[in-house]
Amino acid sequence: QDLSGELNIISDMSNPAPRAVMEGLAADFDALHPDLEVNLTIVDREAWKTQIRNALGANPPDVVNWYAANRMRPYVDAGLFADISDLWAEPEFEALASTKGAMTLDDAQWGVPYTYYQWGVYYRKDIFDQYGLTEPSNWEEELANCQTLLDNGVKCYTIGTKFLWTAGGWFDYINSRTNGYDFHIALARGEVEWTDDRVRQTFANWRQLIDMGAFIDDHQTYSWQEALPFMVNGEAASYLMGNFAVAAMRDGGLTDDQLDFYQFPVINADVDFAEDAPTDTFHIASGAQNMDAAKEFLRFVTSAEVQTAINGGDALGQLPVNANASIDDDKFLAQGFDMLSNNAGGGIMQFFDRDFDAEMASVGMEGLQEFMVFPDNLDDILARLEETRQRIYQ
Amino acid sequence: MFPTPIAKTSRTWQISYQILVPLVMLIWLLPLLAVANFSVKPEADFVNGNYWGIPSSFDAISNYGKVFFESNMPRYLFNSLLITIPTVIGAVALSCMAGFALGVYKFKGNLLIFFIFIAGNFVPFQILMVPVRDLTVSMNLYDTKTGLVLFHIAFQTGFCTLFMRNFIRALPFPLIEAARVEGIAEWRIFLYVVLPLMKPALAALAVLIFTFIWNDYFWAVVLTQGPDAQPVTAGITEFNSQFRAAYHLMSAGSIVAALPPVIMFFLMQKHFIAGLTLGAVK
Amino acid sequence: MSGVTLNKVIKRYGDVQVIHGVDLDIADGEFCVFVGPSGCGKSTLLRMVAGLEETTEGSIHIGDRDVTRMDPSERGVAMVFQTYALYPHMTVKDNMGFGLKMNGHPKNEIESKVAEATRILKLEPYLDRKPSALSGGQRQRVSIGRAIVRGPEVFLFDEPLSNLDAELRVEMRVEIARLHKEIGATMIYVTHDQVEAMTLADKIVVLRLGVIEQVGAPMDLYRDPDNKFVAGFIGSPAMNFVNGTVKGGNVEAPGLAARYEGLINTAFEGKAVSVGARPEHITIDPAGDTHTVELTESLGGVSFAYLTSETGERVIVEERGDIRSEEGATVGIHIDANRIYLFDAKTEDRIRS
Amino acid sequence: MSGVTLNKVIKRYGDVQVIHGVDLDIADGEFCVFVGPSGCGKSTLLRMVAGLEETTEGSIHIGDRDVTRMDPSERGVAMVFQTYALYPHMTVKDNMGFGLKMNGHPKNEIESKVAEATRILKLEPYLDRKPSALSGGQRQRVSIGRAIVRGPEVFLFDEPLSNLDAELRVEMRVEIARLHKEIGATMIYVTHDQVEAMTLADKIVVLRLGVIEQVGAPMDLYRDPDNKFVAGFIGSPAMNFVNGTVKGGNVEAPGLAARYEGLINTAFEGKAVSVGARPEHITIDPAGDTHTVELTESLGGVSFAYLTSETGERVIVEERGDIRSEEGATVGIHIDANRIYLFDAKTEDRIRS
Amino acid sequence: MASADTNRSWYKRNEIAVTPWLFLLPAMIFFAVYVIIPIGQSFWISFHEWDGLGEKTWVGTANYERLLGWGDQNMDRKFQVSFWNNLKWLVLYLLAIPAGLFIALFLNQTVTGIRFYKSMFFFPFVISQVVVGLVFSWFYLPREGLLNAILGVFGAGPVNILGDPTLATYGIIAAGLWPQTAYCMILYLTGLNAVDPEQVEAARLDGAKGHKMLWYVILPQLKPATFIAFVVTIIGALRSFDLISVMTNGGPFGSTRVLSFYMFEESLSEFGFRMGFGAAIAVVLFFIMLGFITYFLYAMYREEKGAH
Ligand SMILES: Nc1ncnc2c1ncn2[C@@H]1O[C@H](COP(=O)(O)OP(=O)(O)OP(=O)(O)O)[C@@H](O)[C@H]1O
Ligand SMILES: Nc1ncnc2c1ncn2[C@@H]1O[C@H](COP(=O)(O)OP(=O)(O)OP(=O)(O)O)[C@@H](O)[C@H]1O
Ligand SMILES: [Mg+2]
Ligand SMILES: [Mg+2]
Repeated sequence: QDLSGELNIISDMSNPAPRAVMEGLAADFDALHPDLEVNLTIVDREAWKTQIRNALGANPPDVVNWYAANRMRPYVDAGLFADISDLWAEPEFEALASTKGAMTLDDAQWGVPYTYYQWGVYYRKDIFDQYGLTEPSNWEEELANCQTLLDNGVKCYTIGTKFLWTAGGWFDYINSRTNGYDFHIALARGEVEWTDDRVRQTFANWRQLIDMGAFIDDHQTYSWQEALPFMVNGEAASYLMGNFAVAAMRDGGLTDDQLDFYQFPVINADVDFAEDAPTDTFHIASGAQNMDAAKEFLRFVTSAEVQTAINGGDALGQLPVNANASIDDDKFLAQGFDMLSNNAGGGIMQFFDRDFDAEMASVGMEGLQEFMVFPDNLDDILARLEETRQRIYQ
Repeated sequence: MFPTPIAKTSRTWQISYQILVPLVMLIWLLPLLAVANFSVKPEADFVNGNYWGIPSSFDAISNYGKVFFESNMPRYLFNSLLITIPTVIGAVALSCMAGFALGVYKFKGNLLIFFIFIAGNFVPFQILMVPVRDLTVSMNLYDTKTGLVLFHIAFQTGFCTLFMRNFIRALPFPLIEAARVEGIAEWRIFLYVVLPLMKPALAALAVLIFTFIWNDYFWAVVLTQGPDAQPVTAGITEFNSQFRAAYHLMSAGSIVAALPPVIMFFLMQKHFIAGLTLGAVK
Repeated sequence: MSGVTLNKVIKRYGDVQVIHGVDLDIADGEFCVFVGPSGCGKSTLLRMVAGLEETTEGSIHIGDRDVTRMDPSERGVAMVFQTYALYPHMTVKDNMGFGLKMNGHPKNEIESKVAEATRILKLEPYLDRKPSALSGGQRQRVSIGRAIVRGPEVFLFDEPLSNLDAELRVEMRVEIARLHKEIGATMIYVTHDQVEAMTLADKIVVLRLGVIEQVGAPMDLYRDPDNKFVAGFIGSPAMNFVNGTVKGGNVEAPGLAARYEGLINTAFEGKAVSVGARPEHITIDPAGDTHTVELTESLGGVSFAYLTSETGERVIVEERGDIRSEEGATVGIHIDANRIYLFDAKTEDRIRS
Repeated sequence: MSGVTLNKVIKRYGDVQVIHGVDLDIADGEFCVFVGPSGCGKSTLLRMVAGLEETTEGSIHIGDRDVTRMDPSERGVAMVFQTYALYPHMTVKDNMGFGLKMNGHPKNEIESKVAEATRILKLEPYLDRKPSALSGGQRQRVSIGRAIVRGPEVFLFDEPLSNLDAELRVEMRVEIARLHKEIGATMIYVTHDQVEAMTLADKIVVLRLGVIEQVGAPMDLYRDPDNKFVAGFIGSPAMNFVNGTVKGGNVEAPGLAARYEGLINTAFEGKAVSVGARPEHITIDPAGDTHTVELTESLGGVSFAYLTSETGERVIVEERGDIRSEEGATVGIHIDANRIYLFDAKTEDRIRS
Repeated sequence: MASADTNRSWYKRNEIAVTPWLFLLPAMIFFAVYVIIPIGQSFWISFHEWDGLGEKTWVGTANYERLLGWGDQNMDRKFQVSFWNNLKWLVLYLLAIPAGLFIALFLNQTVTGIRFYKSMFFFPFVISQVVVGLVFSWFYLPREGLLNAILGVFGAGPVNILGDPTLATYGIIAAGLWPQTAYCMILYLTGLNAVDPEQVEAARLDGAKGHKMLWYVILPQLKPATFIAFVVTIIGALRSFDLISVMTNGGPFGSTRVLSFYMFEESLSEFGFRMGFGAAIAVVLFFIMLGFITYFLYAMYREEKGAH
């Protein structure tokens, strides 16, 4: 196929490793199509979250990065993302079937995933070994481990909640472990009251950790990066995080011998594991100037070879979405892939701020942060969230 | 002069004053000194908790080198310049003319228009945010330096006009009358009589606006995105979104970002202060 | 052909009328001085002639052109301001040539005109200086030079000397007199300085509250004022006024301890009058006993004695020569009857017999 | 007991010495005026008495207290400033009472003192106004009132009237004279106005370049100046000076077209002298032909003729009465020999024969 | 010449009337387009529900009802927090005025190098609020921050200022006071320069010393400087955005929000884009500011009238 003209891409892969990947992708695609000029703009990841609207509004680019699930909705509703169901109908896309659901709204597909990554508890194996701890498999063990650590002056978890979303991860896990995936999603859809006893149970479980002093102090002042040194320095033993944190931890000087990963343990044995595995995506703007090239680019990034290449440990270090792609032999990726494939029977969550409505998410995460600092405020927080829920979901 | 001139006080107080002033200054500038200190520390110092002590090694070159050669900082700086300078020129030019009109002529509505300019200058600018953003987007100027410049010119015009008008008011009016009696056209009066006399005001205002615009953060966030158009104030946090809070680089970046207005201040101190006190409002 | 004529000229600022129908004829080449107390409208009137203030009603002619609605620049006038109004960023030369330059006159014409004005005002050494490097007197001279260069038919001066110190003021006053002699143009000059008015004017216009009180040559106003206001305004120290009554055709002035016969006609019989006498026309009689010397002020060659009469009225007497009265002494005074001025106590008009 | 004595007083600003060892005695209750050209150190000297400037060397006594190193507020002096220096945010009453309030005087005492000062200065109607609502003269009166209220032993005035217009100046001058009589306190008064100095002073101190040129009663300075500077400085218009030489015991003054005999002793034979004559002592002889009338300025009762002699020297003559000389006329002049002042041309000292 | 006189162009005849409008035009156009009209638009938007993308939906005063809690609703909690924080800003920010005065008095001397010191003291004002925010957030760091290091010396602390919802706002205000104090200091220094030395001397003769002199004589003369300092400080306080955004991003759990930040959050932040509601907040903020604008304009008006 002869592509010509320009292809304008705006990407939010602004951290060094992803940035290199994205630049590589653009360059490769450019090389593949001599007549096509690929223009890549990389935008700060946080900034992009607010800027995408403007970018899509006037003089839109052809291809942009975004997120799956509910986070797509405003742009789909406003008609700013192009419907690419035709692309998904192509046979090659069979290999992406597992993520099709996350890309589907109103019975059509609006983008393609290029990577996803598991969440889980990353921990200092050396510290665990030092105190004779093993990966916990249930809540009691988790609590016991934690108590041991605390007794030895090590915090169980590091976390930085300044930008709120990290607390969302904790809620996703404790809630889904306590009440199950379906309940969690129902809550996300606004179908359950926040003042429901089941929700209270989730917070009660969470509170056990808080009351123990499991989390580092002053986490509300740190960004997630700023919370990393606690783990690196051994002041805290583990971090509930997405797999992208591994690179940062390695960067901070932790070796693979010191670092390991376990799945968030069972709380309620009656419910199946559900996992956070956010999917990052590419979309075509409905106002794209070069639709052909844009679609070709989407095919390109989802192809097995490219998926293999960009998700490798030396690149993104995450999981490919194409079933035919191979997974880097990085131990975290392997474990994660295994976990998501075999041990996530409950379902895959996209993450708190993608599953919940935007306003609900922002009010919610603020409440979660407050809860983590002042657990006694729970009633007030829940009342507030419930009030918001009622307003948003009418 | 108040308080009593130091020369007229007791010897001991004179000496303690001489010691006290630099001391107080150091305390006053402590936060800045800390940043300067940060900016020459190696990253390891932060990992090791040596935040405020003496740098374990002097890494200024590598830190600033990273800022200048391995980040978008130069682009941001350049953007800042390209935003600030046209804004200064535009705002000063517009307000000179408006100030001349309001300061020299008596006509119906003079005071009203003047007050609208002042009031506009005082509105909480957040109220403009959404419409201005839409306007900019619809003019296809979103995320361009031009869009930012146009807005800044317009918004600063309120303040600048207040400033210029009051300055022109303070010029001796007989100068203009003398020129009128001599049969000089009004625009020539502006160009050849009033403008040359406004030089100090122009300088003061230019310096002042330069700093204001250079330091603007809010509008940079609202009207631009990314290193294509964003000025350095918005770009500075870029260091933060990497894997860890890079205090040393952010400090170096902050210092680099703060430098132009600081240099401006030191070179043009007199004008700067005149501007502040004359115009009296930010 | 470039006298100035004001015809029922009126000026209003909003509702406030500040000039109340002024009629005035200034002959070609005449030096006319406006005097009057502060706020009486001198400047306003002058600026109306210049065109800097609009004329509300009435008309102004310069020569035989009606200039009432003309722009300042078209009237052929030049104005010298109290504060000089020199362009501070231009040299003396440029200041003087600026008007011509802006109106597109050729360079050599400008040069020659500036040179001429420079010569008249002896400004050669300063041509390349900025105004800030000049003394007050020099500045005022430049501003006059700027007026000269344009070769106007009428020169207007608004208190040009009041920003100068006493010494310079005297000097510049002489200068302006000389200039008028040399150029011969019509000049209108506003001042509130007695001395300037008396020494410079061909014709003095005394204004009060926007109305002309009297117009005339300086010595005519001094010798023959039309009313009490002018009499009191012209002359320094001011004329003494005491109350008098007309009795039996004579004027009795207890404040002067005197009775004047035959000065007034019988129509005034019984009426109250104001009796005026200038300090320089009164002599002290040390032998008398009608007044007390309250205070004497000696300025060297002249001294002033402040006397109080038995009526409590104060009379100032100028004394010359070496004999001066003592404070506290009781004295008498003497005034020639023909040096006496009478005014109607109500209307304040002069009573000429 | 509250005279002021200055003893070898010296003032230096850094390296610049501006007062060069002044000795001065001001008696209790005396009205002493400092005059001199601008920059001669009048204000500095006054401010040293006030304590606003430190005295570099020498000592200052008020009464018999050595106040050289005392605080201004402890010296028992009050000062009236040229710009009034009223506190703009206080009413007239508060302005006057401020000093007492600061020194913790009880309220009713303040009230009564303010009332007294108000009465003396006739300020009743203005007590509750702010200074900005007062005219210049009223402001100055308040500032004098502020001084009175504090009941000082010595009043200091620094050109208190120079910001007022001519008319007010005269009025306030009389006021101050009256005040001095009424209160009887010692007063030191700085001015550069001839008339004020002559009329107010018991004693005039003429300063030049930080040195006292002469001290004396006004008429003594006028009649008997010690040197050319004082002679030229006191008297208005100033004394005329022409060059003269001593030949054969006579003084020849070509500028006056005259020769004076027996005025000078032989020691000066052949030397150059300055011959001085006051305008009021010269009479014009219309029949003469030694001088040309260049200009006459008539002020009503008096006029001044500007004559030039054949030597080119200018002589000003005061004319009174009704006969005045005409511009352009050729005239002669006459001066009584005993009205002639002689000065050494070099040292400028008076030559008394 | 004569013909030129009669054929004077329309412009020439009306020069004085027309010129000011020609000179005003560019500034007026810019100002209208970017300032005046947008204010009106914001009012308009505040009566709608709008996500910034699609159509606006007219909702009448619903946004205000929700915000201010008219009718049966409770007042919006975030609004309450923001409003009280704004008040705190307004009141505490005014501390910059006495602080600035104090420093100005301290520095109002003539010793060698004082010009240098004065400019160093002024320094913080020139620096971007973003940098100031960063610097202070490091200063406040809960463990490594210099503040806690200093407190540690005195055996106090540690405190986590920015993490404590009761303290965070004060911490940010303190950061804001730093440059603002510098600003007030400059205003006062120039004000002190203009103090009439004769009045000071008169007061010295009157026996006023030290704080009495300051209170009765100097301060009243500094009134213009104080007025200006007041105006700029109020405006600065109501515009506080940069610092909050950089230092806490509104947190912890929204306790440092002020109206301007809240409105930005609602309108343009990641989870925002409720333009109508945001506009309503802006309008409320505008009305608060209007009080001060009116005050300032009234003061200016009086001055104008007084001057002519
Ligand atoms: N723009 C104006 N609006 C209203 N009244 C004015 C205006 N200009 C001047 N006046 C009034 O007009 C009157 C005359 O003013 P004008 O300046 O002519 O007085 P003047 O005789 O020149 O006084 P001075 O000797 O103080 O200069 C005054 O009462 C003044 O208050
Ligand atoms: N602070 C100062 N530093 C240096 N020189 C000064 C200072 N104050 C005054 N002088 C100098 O001292 C001399 C006397 O000044 P002073 O003010 O006493 O003069 P003056 O006689 O009052 O003059 P004027 O009539 O102009 O008021 C002047 O030459 C002046 O330049
Ligand atoms: Mg006038
Ligand atoms: Mg002086």
